[in-house]
Amino acid sequence: MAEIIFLLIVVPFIAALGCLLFRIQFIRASIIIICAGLLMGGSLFLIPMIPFAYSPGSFFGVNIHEILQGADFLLLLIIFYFGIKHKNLVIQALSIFQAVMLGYLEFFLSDGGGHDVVFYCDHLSLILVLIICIIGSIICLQAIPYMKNHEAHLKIAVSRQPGFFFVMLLFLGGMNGVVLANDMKFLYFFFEVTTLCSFLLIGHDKTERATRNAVRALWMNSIGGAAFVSGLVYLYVKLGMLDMQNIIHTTPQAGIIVLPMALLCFASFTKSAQFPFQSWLLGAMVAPTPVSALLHSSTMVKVGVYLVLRIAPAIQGMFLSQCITVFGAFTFLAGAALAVGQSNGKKVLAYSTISNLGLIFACAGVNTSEAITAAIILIIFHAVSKALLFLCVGTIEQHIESRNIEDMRGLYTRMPLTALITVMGVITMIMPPFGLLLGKWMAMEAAARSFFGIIMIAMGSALTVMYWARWAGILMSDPFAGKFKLERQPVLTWFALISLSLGAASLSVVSPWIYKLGIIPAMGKDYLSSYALDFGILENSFGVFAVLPLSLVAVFGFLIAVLAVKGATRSRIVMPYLSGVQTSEPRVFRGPMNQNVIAEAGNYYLSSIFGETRLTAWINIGAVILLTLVIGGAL
Amino acid sequence: MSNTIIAIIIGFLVAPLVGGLISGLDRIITARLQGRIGPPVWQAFYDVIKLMSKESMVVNVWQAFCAYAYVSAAAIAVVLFFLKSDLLLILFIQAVGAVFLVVGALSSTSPYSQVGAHRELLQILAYEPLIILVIAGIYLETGSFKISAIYDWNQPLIFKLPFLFVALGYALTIKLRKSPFDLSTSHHGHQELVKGVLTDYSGPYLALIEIGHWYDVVLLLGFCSLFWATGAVGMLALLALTYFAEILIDNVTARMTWRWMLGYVWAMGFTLCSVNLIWVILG
Amino acid sequence: MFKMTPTILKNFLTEKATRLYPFEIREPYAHVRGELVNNSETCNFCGICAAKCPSQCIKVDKKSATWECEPFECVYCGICVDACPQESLSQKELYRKPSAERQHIIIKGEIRPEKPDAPVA
Amino acid sequence: MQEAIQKTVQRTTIPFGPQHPVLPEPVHLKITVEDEIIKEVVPALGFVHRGLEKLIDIRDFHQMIQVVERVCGICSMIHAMCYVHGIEELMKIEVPPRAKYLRVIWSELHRIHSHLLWLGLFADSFGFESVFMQFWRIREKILNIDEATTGNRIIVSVNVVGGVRKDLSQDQMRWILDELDQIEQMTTQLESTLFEDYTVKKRTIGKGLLPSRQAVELGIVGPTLRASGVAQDMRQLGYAAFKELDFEPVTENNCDCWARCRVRYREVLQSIDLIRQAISKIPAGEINVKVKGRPQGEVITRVEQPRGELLYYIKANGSKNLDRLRIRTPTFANIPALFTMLPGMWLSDVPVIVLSIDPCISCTER
Amino acid sequence: MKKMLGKIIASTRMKSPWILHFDCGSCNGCDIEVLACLTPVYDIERFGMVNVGNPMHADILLVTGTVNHRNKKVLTNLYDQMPAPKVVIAIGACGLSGGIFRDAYNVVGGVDRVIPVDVYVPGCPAKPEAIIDGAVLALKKFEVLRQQKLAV
Amino acid sequence: MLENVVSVSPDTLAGEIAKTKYEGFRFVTMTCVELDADTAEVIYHFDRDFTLKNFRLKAAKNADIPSISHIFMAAFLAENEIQDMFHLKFKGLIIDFNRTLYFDDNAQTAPLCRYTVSQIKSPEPESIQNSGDV
Repeated sequence: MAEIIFLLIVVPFIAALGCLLFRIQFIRASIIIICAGLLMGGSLFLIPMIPFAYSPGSFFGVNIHEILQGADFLLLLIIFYFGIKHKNLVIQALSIFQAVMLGYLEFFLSDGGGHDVVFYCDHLSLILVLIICIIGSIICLQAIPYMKNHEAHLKIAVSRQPGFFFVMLLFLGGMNGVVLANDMKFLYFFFEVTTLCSFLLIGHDKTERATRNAVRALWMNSIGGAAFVSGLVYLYVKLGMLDMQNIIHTTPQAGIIVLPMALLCFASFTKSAQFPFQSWLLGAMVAPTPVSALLHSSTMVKVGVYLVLRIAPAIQGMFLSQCITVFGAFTFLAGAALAVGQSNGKKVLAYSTISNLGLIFACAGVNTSEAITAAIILIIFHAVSKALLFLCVGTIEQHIESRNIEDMRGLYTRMPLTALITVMGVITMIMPPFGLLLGKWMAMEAAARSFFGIIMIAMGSALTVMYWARWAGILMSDPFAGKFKLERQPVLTWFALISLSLGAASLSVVSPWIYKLGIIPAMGKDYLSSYALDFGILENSFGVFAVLPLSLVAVFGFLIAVLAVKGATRSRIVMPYLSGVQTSEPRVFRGPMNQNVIAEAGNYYLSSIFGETRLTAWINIGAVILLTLVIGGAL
Repeated sequence: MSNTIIAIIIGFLVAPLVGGLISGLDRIITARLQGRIGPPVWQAFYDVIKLMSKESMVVNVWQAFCAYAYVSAAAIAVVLFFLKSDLLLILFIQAVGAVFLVVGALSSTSPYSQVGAHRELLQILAYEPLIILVIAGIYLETGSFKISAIYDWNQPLIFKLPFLFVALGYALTIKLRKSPFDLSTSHHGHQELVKGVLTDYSGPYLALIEIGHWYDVVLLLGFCSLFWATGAVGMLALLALTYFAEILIDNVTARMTWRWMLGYVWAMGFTLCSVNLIWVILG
Repeated sequence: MFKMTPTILKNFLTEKATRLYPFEIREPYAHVRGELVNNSETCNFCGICAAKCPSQCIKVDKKSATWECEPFECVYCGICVDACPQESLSQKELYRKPSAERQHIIIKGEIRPEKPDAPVA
Repeated sequence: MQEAIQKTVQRTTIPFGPQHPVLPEPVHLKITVEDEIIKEVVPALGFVHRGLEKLIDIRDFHQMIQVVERVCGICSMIHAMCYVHGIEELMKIEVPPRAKYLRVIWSELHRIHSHLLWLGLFADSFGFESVFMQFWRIREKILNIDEATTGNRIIVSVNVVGGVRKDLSQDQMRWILDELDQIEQMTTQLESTLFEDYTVKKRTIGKGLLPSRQAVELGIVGPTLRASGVAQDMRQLGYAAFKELDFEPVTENNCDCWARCRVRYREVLQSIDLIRQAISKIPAGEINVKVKGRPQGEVITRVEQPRGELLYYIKANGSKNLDRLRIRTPTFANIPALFTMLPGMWLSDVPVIVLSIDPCISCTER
Repeated sequence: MKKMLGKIIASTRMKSPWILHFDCGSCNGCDIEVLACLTPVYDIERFGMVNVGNPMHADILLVTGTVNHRNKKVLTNLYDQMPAPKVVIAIGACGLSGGIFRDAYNVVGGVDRVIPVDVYVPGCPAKPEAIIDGAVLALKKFEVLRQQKLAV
Repeated sequence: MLENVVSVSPDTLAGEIAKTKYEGFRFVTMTCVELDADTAEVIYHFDRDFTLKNFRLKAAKNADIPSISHIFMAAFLAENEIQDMFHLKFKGLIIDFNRTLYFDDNAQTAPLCRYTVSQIKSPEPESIQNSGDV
C-alpha cells in the first residue's frame, strides 16, 4: 500500500530531482524512461488493491501533516514570489489571501490534523491514475525527442530541458496526489502543485508571450485556489472535518454543504478552464506541445471534472446540480462554436478540450447513473484521443513549421503515417463506435430531460462534427496515386503516436467491459448501474448501443474500404475538375491573361459568425451569468 | 434470431431498392409538375448500373475509401433501423456517412468540391441538432429511444409532436437535397458549384454514393414513419404526403444561400422544437 | 413562399407539353428551310449558288458539270435556293439526318451546251 | 516555434467557366472569395472569339448578312437588321413600309424569345427549375411562329438589303395574335412567382446594385440601364417602323437583379403590345426593293437588341467587300458593370448577377 | 452469366446517357437548342438523359460551335476528364466544320480537328429533333464500343 | 453618315474626353480602323440623348496611345481589344491584358491589320484523325 503510494507520488518527485541534477541528455532520458516504466507498472499494480484507504503517519520520521503545512506555505510563497517578479497584484493578493485562509484553517481551527484518512483509492481514482500514469508517461517519452528538436529549432545554447523535465515529472506526482488524496488539505496542496507546474511549463520558452500567458494562467488558477481554500474553511467550520468520503457519504444536511460545494465547483471550473476562464488554457498553447498534451488536455484539466464527479453524489437532486448541467452544456456549445472559428490547430484542440470538459460537467450535473457513466467514459477516451491529437499536431508542427490547419492541406503526401494517425484521432473523436461518441451518446440520452441542456448539447454536437470533419478532410486533400514514402521520425515519437492511436481504437472496442469492470464500481453505491451488458451490447431501459457488433462491422467496413483503396490505385488518376481550364499541375488552372493560377481553397471559419473576437465577449457574459447562478443558487 | 436476420436482409437489400424506386418516382413527379413526361420509374437503377460499369477514375484514391465508408455507414444505419435499435445511435451512424462524404469531397483540390464540402458541413450543422431534438422529443413522449418501444406506443406521435414533425421536415428537405436547401450538391447540375461535393466522384464511386443516398432516403422516411406508428395505412399515407410535400417545395422555391439556411432553420427549427418540447414536458 | 404552386399543380393535372419526338413526328411547317437538294436534271451548273452562298460551301465546276456541296458547312440560309435561276435547288422541310461520318455531296450532270443568254454571276 | 499568424479568413480561388453548367457560355471568371464573399473578379475572354469582322475580306456585303446573323444566335435577326440598316443608309435605299413593319414584328418576336429564354435561365441561376421549364415551354410558341413564318426556328435569315425575304399572310397574322394572347396569359401567370415569391425576392432584391449614376458612367446599356431608372431605349430613335408605334421605355428604379428581371418581364408584355400594334397598322405593298450598286462611306447604326444598344460601324469603299466592320454589342458595354456589382456579394449570387446583365459572350467576342 | 451481365450493362447504358454540354465558341443558336431539349416540349429526360454539367459524370459530350485557339485546350481537357466509354456529338455547322466561320482567323475548324467525333448533327442551328436523333445514334455507338472491347 | 466628328491628337485627347464626360456624354465604344502600314485611326464614340459625338484620333502604329480608361472605366475592354487586334499599345490602361484578351500564345497577332503582316507564333498542331468512321 505504502509502497504504491510512494511509487506513484514520491518517485516522480525524486526522478524529477534527478532530471534537474544530471544534466546529461542520456542519463536524463534514462531516468525518464525508467520513471515512466515504474509509473505504468505501479498504476497497473494498483488495480487489484482497490479500494483502500491509507493514512501514513509520518514520512521518514517527520509527521506528514507538518510536512504538508510546510510545503503548503512554501508553495504559496513561491507563487507570491512569482506574483512580485511579474508585478502581478492579483497573484500577490490571492496568494496572501490563500495563505491567510490556510493559516486560519491550520492554526486556529484545526489541531494539526491526523483524524482524516489521507489517501483513498477507489475505482474513480484508479481510472484517473491509469490515465495519468500511462498516457502521461507516453507523453513524457514523446517529449524527449520533441524537446531536443524544439531546442534545436529555437537555437538555445544552454539546454533548459532539465528544468522542463523536472516540472513534467513533478507534475505527474502531483497529479497522482490529487486523485489519490482524501484529506482535502492534501488535495488542496496537490491542486496547487499542478497550478504551479502549469505556470512553469507555460512559461518555459521564456518569450514575452509565454510569460504573459503563464502569468495569466497563474492568476486565474489562483482564483480557483482561493475558492478552494475558502470552501475548506467553510466546511471545517461547519463539519469539523475534511475527509472527502465522509463528507460526501454522511451528509448531515444538504443545506450546509451547498456553498462549499459550489465553491469547490468554482475551483473546478477555473482548473478545467471553463468559460469565462478559458483564456488561460488558450494562452497555455504557447507551451511546447507535450505540455499541452499532458497538462492541458488529458490530465490536469481533468482535475476539475474529477472533483465535481467526486462531489456529485453529495449534490444529487440539488438546484446546484441542475445549474452545473446548464453551465456545462453552455460551455460545450460555446467551446465548439469558438473552435469552428479557429484555423490554428492547437487552438482548435484547446477549444475542443474546453468544450468536452463542459460536456463532462454537464453530465456530472445531470447526475444520474447514465450521466455519470457518460462522464467517466468521456474522461477516459477524451484523454487518450486528445493526447494523441496534441502529439500529432506537435509532430506535424515540427515538420512543417506551422500549426495552422490550412498549412496541413494535403499533408498525406508529405507525412503519410502521421496524417493517417491524425485522421484516426479525429475519427475517434467524432464517430461511433469509438468511446467518445459512446460517451456523447450516453450524455445526450441522459440529458434529454434537461430542456436547456439538450438544446445546447445538440447544437454543440453538430458544431463539433464541423470543425473535426474539415480538419480530417484537408489532411488528405491532395491528389496522389497511392504510393508514398514513410516519413522519418524518432522511435519514441512513433511509439507514442502508434500506441495512443491503437489504444484509442482498441479501448473503444472493449468499452463495455471497461464499463462493467471499472465504471460500475467507480460509481459505487451512490448510483445504480444502469446498462446491462450482453454480447458487448450496452442496453438500458430506453437506449441501446451495440458496441461490439458495431466495432466488428466497423472493422469489416474498414477492411472493405482499404481494399477499395487498393483497387482504386489501379484506376485512372485525373486532374480535379477546374471548369475545363486545368493544367497538368493538380491545383493550377490557366486563368486570365494566359497565366497559371493556383486554385486555392480555404476552409470556412465563418469568422462573421464564430469569430473569436466576435463571440468571446458574449460568451463570457453568458458564462458569468450562469456562474452567478451556480453560486447564487447555492446561497 | 430469424427476425434479426430478416431485418438485416430487408435493411441491407430491400431498403436501397425502395430508395431507388422512390428516387425514380420523385423524378417522374417532378417532371409532371414541370409539364414534362420524365424518365421511366426504374431510371435511378439504370443510372446506377451504368455508373457501376464505367471506367474507374479518381482524383485521389482516398475518395474510394470515403465512398465505401459513406455507403456502409448509410447501410448500417438502415439495418439498425430495421433492427429497431436506438434512434440516437442510428443518427450518429448516419452522421458518419455524412462526414465521410465531406472528407471525400475535401480530398480533391478542386475548389468546387471544397466549397461543396464546407456547405455540406453547414447543412449538417443545420439539420443535425434538429433531428437530435426531434429524437429527444420522441423520448420525452414515449420514454424510450428504442424504435421497438416507439412503434409500440399507443397513439400516433404526430398528435403530440406536430411541431417536431415540421422541424423534421426541414431536416428532411436538407438531407434529401431539395430546393431551397440544395446547396452542397443538387440533383440537377445547374448550380454554381457544378455538383458540389460530388464534383470529383465519377463512375462506380458516384454509383456508391447514389446508393448511399437511397439508404438515406429510406432512413429519413423511417424517421417520419415513427410519427404514425399505429397503423400501416396511416403510416404510408403520412409518408406519401410528406414526400409529395417535399417534391412540391422543391419545385416552388428558389435555392437559398447557406447564411439564410442557418438563420432560418435554426430560428424556425429551434422555435418549433422548443415549443413542442415545452409542451411535452409540461403536458 | 408558395407562389408557384398553382402553376405546377396545373401542370401536374393537365396534359403534358412534351412532343414524343422519335415516336410521334410533328408535321413540319410549310417552307421550312431544311436539307438542301439539287436536282441534277434541271441544274445547269451556272455557279450562281456558289457565288452567293454566304458559307461558300458549294462548288460548281461548269466544265465538268459537277455540283459539289459540303453539307456540314451549309448553314441552311436558303440564299442559293432564292438565287437559283433554274429553280433546281430546293430545300426539304426536314433537316439532314445526323450521321456518324463526314459527308460530301457531289452531283454530276451532263455537260450541256452553253446557252448564250444564261445568267452568269 | 513562433505562433503562426492567425488567418481566420481563408481565400478560395475559383475558376468559374469556361465550362460551367450555370453559365453555358464559355467565359472564364477567376473569382476570389473569402467565406463565400467575393473579393475579386478577373474575367478572361476569347473562348468564343472567331474573328468574323475579318470575314469582310472574303465575303461580299450581301453575304455578310448571314455572317452577322451568326454573331449571336439569340438575337440574330436584330444583328442582321442593324447591319442592313447601315448598308441601306450608305446606299441610300428607301425600304418599303411593309418591310419596315415586318422587321418590327420579327425583331419584337426575337426580343420576346430572348427575354423568355433569359427569364428561364435567370430562374435557373437561383435554382428555380420549374420556372425555367415553364418559361422555356412558353418560348417554344415563339419558336413555332418563327419556324412557320420564316422557315427556321432561331436564325431566321429574313433580312436582305432593301427589305425582307418573307411576307406574312393574313392567316399567319391572325394565328400570331392568337399565340401572343396565350403567351401573354402564360407569362402573366408567372408574375407573382418572379416578383413576390419570398425565396425569389431573397435571391434577387439588393443583389448586384448598380445606381443610375454609376450605370451611366460605365456606359451600361439596355435593360440593365433601364433597371437603374434611366429611360434609354434605342427604339426611340425610330428605326424600322418604331417611330409610328406607340411605346414608352420600360424603367425600374430598384437598380438590382430584381429590377432587371422586372424590366425584361415588362418588355415581354411591351413587345407583345408592339407586335399587336404593328399587325394592326401594317400597310400592304412590296416587301423589298431591288438593290443596285455598292456601298461607300462610313456609317454608324444603332438598334435596340434584347440586351441593349447594338452599334455597327461600317466603312465601305465602293467595292464588293467592306473596308471595316465593327460590331459593338450590348454585352461588351455591360461587362464592366460586373466589376462593380460582384465584389462584396456572395458566391451563390455569381450566376444571378452575371446573368442579370444577360451576357452574350458570343456577341461580345464575335 | 457474364453475357447476361454485359447485356444488362449495355441496356442501362442506352437508357441512361448523361450529357455534358460544352459551348465551344458557338453563336448560342445551337446552345439554346441543346437546352431546349431539356425543356418540357422535347424533354430528353424521357430517355434518361440529363445535363450533368460535369465531365467526370458524363457519357456523352455535346459540343456546339467552332474550335478556336483558346478553347481547343479546354475541349481536350474536358474530353480527358470523361470516364470511358464516352462518345462525342458535334452539333451544328460550326461544330462539324467551322461552318460559316471556318475561314476566320481564330477558328481552328470543326470539333474533329481536336478530339474524335462520333456523331455529326448538321443544322444551323441544329433543331432539337435533330439533336435527339444524334443522341440516339450516339447510343448505338456505345454498343459498338462494347463489342470492340469484347473483341479485345 | 458620321456626324459630330472632332479630330483630336494624342496630346489633346485626354482633355477633350474629360470635357465630354463633364458635358454628360456616355461612353459608347471605340473603333479602330487601319489606314495604312503606319497609321491607324481610333474613333471614340460618345452619346448624349441619342446624339453621337465622335472623336477621330490618327495614331502612328508604333507609338503609344494615351488610354482613356481612367476617365471612362468602360473603355478598358475596347482598348484591350484594339491592342489585340491591331497591335497598338495603350498607355495607362487600368486593366491591361497585354494582348491576351482574345488570343492564346499560339494564335495570330494583330489579325485585323491588312497592311502589316500578321505572324503566327507557333505552328499549328497536327489535326487528330477522325475516328467516327466506324
